[in-house]
Amino acid sequence: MLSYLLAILIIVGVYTLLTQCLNLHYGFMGLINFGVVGFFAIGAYTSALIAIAGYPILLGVLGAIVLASLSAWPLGVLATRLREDYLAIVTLGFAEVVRIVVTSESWLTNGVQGLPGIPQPFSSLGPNAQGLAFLGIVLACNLAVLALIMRLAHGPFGRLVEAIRDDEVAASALGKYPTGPRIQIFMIGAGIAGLAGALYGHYISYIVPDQFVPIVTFYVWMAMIMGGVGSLPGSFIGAAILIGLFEGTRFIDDAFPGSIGVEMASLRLVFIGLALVLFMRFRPQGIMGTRMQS
Amino acid sequence: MLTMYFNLVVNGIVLGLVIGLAALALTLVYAVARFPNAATGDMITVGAYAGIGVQVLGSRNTLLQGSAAIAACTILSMAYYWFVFRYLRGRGMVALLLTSIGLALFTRGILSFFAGHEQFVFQIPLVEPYVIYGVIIQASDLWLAVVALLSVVATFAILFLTPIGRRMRAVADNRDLARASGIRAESVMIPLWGIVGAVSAIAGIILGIKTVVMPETGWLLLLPSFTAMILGGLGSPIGAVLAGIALGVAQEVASPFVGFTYKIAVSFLVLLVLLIVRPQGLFGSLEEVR
Amino acid sequence: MTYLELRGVSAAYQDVNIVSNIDIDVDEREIVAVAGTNGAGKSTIIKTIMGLMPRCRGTMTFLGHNLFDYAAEDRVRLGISYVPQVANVFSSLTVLENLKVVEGVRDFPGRSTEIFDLFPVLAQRRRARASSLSGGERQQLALARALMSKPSLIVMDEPTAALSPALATQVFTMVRQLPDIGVAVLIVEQRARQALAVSTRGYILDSGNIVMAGPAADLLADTRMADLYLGRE
Amino acid sequence: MQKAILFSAQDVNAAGGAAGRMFEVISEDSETSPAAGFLAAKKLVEINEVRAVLGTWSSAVTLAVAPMLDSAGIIHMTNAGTSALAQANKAGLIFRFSAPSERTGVSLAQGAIAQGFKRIAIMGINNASGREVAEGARKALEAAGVEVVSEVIYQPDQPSYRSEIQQAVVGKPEVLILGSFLPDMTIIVREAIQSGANVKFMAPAWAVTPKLIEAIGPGSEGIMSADYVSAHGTPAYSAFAKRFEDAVGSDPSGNYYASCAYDMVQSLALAFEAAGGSDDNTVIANALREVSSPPGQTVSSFAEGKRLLKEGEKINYEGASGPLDFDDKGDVEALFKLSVVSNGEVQQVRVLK
Repeated sequence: MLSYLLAILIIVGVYTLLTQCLNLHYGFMGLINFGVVGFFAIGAYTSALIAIAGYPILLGVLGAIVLASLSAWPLGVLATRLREDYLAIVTLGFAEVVRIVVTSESWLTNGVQGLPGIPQPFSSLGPNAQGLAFLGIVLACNLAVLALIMRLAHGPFGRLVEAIRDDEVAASALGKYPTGPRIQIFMIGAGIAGLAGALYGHYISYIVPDQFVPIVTFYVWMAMIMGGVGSLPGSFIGAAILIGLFEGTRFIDDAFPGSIGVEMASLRLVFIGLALVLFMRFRPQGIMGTRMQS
Repeated sequence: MLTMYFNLVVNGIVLGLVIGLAALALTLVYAVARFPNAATGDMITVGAYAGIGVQVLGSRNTLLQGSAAIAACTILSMAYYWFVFRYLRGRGMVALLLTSIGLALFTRGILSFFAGHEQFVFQIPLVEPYVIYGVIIQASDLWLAVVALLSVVATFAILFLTPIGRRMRAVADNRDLARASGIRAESVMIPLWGIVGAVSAIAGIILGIKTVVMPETGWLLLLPSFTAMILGGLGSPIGAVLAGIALGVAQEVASPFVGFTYKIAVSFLVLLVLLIVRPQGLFGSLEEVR
Repeated sequence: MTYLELRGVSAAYQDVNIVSNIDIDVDEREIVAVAGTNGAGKSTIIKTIMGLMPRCRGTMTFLGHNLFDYAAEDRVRLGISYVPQVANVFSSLTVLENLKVVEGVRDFPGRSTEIFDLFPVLAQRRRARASSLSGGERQQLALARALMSKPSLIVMDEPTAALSPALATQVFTMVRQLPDIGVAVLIVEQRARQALAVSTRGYILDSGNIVMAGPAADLLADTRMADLYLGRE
Repeated sequence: MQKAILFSAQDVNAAGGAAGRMFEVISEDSETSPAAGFLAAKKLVEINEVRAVLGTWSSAVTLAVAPMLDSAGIIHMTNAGTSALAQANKAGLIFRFSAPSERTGVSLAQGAIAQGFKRIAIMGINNASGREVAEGARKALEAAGVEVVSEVIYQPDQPSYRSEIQQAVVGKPEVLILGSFLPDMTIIVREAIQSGANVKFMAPAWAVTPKLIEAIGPGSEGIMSADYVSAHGTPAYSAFAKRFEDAVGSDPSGNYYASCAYDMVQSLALAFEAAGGSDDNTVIANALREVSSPPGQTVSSFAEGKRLLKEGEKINYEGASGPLDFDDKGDVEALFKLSVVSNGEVQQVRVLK
């Protein structure tokens, strides 16, 4: 029981990180990133490969953050020049290319077979203690990211963004946000997603390209919308509701045994789709948010 | 050797026509509502399943199947607009896009709940191809090309030769001016979404006949169609179709050089280069002239 | 007889009032000018009348109808036509299509032929895309489209904004003729002096408020006004 | 598959349960997604406190849940074909009820050679199973000194495979070995026929099903398939098939995994019975090896085996899906048969050695 709860909380934590990444990109900067899962994949693979090669897990995690950030650089440059909806599709395509690369370059990534046996931290502790320790790490990462975003938001650049957002005249006069910091923010966000990927890989201990399909990105968007765009506590609440929806539907079947079975997957899709539509229609600001940027 | 490339070009055109039809449906919505409608893919799937439904009921008449698909998708598409998108006008691109993703998942969930995850196949006779100087042309692909062309022509006829089409283009061009000129946007939007549904239905039937019908059928077509839409210039119907074909050909002709797993990435690469070099798309667009 | 009557009208973007407490009248076959500098709120008044502003208050009647009861697309049917400042034509449509597209609005089939008689330049270019027209031609086309529905009132948003002085004079000549065919005009203009010269009455707008109103000739003669708002010749 | 498991469990319970205990089946959906599968299995283990997890078939899902089940000491019965499974089987609790994909590829190659084909091309879908089938076939052909005319790995979910087919048949092969699943195989065979490719097709049995034959029509005549010798035609299978059809309402031959799923529950129940209802899963696993392998009297249902066990006999379970003699790695000894589609039905031609 405990171990299952821990597993859910850890996955929620990973999704919270992803949602924070998106909140930084979209909620804070208005960058439409539809390639969250690409950075997630880069992080997961980088860290896993470094750790499997025998280096410390910590080094892998650092590598994941760095590589995910670096991979975001060209996209960040592009983002400063492209219309918002173009960026959406470019990032979507980027994530697909990442998936195709990890699928194809099997000398490095073991391709479609996936990477089994990714080292797990605290594996000597036994399932419950290990889960607890891992949850602690995930929590710490989330808090660190939270602190980082708060600092960015209240730093000089954050005030600039805030000022521009509130002043239409200034916005039209300046045209867009300054380029340099915009690219930096994009890279920092990508690093956060990379971190999430690393944690995810080390927890599940097996990664395969199938885990990094575009729908994951949309789930993260859903979590952000439900939690509230631009709201940091919302990131957690959104992720929790999302995973709650996934996992909660498992128990429907227990309550009415044999009634739905495999059709549950279809129903889950219906629930999620409906939730997204209803949120957008009736509560676009999410549960925690106060405003919706358009 | 040259024959091989000619064959690849033919393959690319066939593939591109399917992508182009989906891109046409996408771009029509984009022209008037200014967002990429992610529900298009699953609308295409609905079309395919509607055709299968007719087959299950006992008719193998493709015309009948197609009519059922068009009827189903037209109604569904208009319902999407009436019950959902109508209320979201002016909310911005992201809100509309996410809503359309929600509708896409919802539609697919409903479909797979009732039809299951197993494949369905249109029962059509398999016939030998025409071979012209080594270039292989399948009879079914000729039909596909004719139907695709007809639907494009029909769409154009509606847009350019009828009063309602004129009003649609006027609303797409400048919604405020259209309203202030007395054009009721609503009376334009509903038929437009109907047309979008019909085009999706035709794409669905064609895709279904060419491949197998499964709940994910249309969704998987979405990314290349998005690319084609941008490539063709957002909101440009002719551009979308031509860009679809261009993408298909580029992808297939590139495959001997990059391999079959990377060929999908080719369309993304084309897109990237184009966006940097020519952000208004290959064929210009409404954006350009506004 | 009063065609258009605005009483205490305010309009806002989000929570910021752009114009407040405006009174404006336009009578039958009258040309009324609203003059003011950039950002005074001129276009906002026009958009409010046409139903394109999301938030407005006050009372606004046209031929006795409360305009707030009518959606933007229905105000045309009451007999108001609109000539916007920029994006005043459907640029991806041809000249002919620009006219035909509004043919069904008040149902005057064949009206485009009459219009082409009034605008020979457009008749020559009827198959051309509107985007290929010059600024002056576009302005003509916009006016032509506005006349398609045989309106009683045309509201014009800075029709000469992007035009050379010579073309501007041409436009004002056209405007001056409109009352002769039974159309009243409400025109907002930065070229206040020229606009007032063709008008019967005028309003001076500053920072969203009407600061002066009266017969056009009086406003033109008022030297204080001339210094502050009309610019020196 | 789920239906077959439920059906099988009803059988066990109707026979009075195993070692006096009834089987309860709780199903979870892996969505064939590794992450979802992981959480689903975790929930089964932690919340429902199951003793065994049955019926994973996607390689990705199986590999994602295997380490977790392994460390929790849960018996894991699967149909996944991936070769990486052997590494994950540390505690000897994993049992694979079908052959590894690579072995399927080998047998396809053997079948092609046995049928006298000289020019052979290979196509495989770019996923774990497809690649392993293709690889197995290529290795076997090379070992036998037969030239592989061309080998194409293709992406899943494409609307058309014309260029891929074109590439595969460019060297005029007589037969095309397809490491495919049903949907892509359907598209490929249809497109190949329609583009006039004069070639025969050969694929794993999981892709050559009545659905495929229905989809291709008369053109499906002569398509060959290879798979693990199931007990097709044996009394064990016929009895199962008839009862399954009566109870569930569909013919199990359409679903390759139905008979495997049935056997999973039956053999597990026998092991449970033989181990006297032990609470130790390692004991059960060892018992499972014992009751499913010779020596012993051959049985093909739990009820039959239970009676013999009560009498103190040794038994050897031969199920509806095959003889099921597990080795140390949890794999069954691979014995393959070649079948061919004729008169719209898949018919066995020969057993491959």
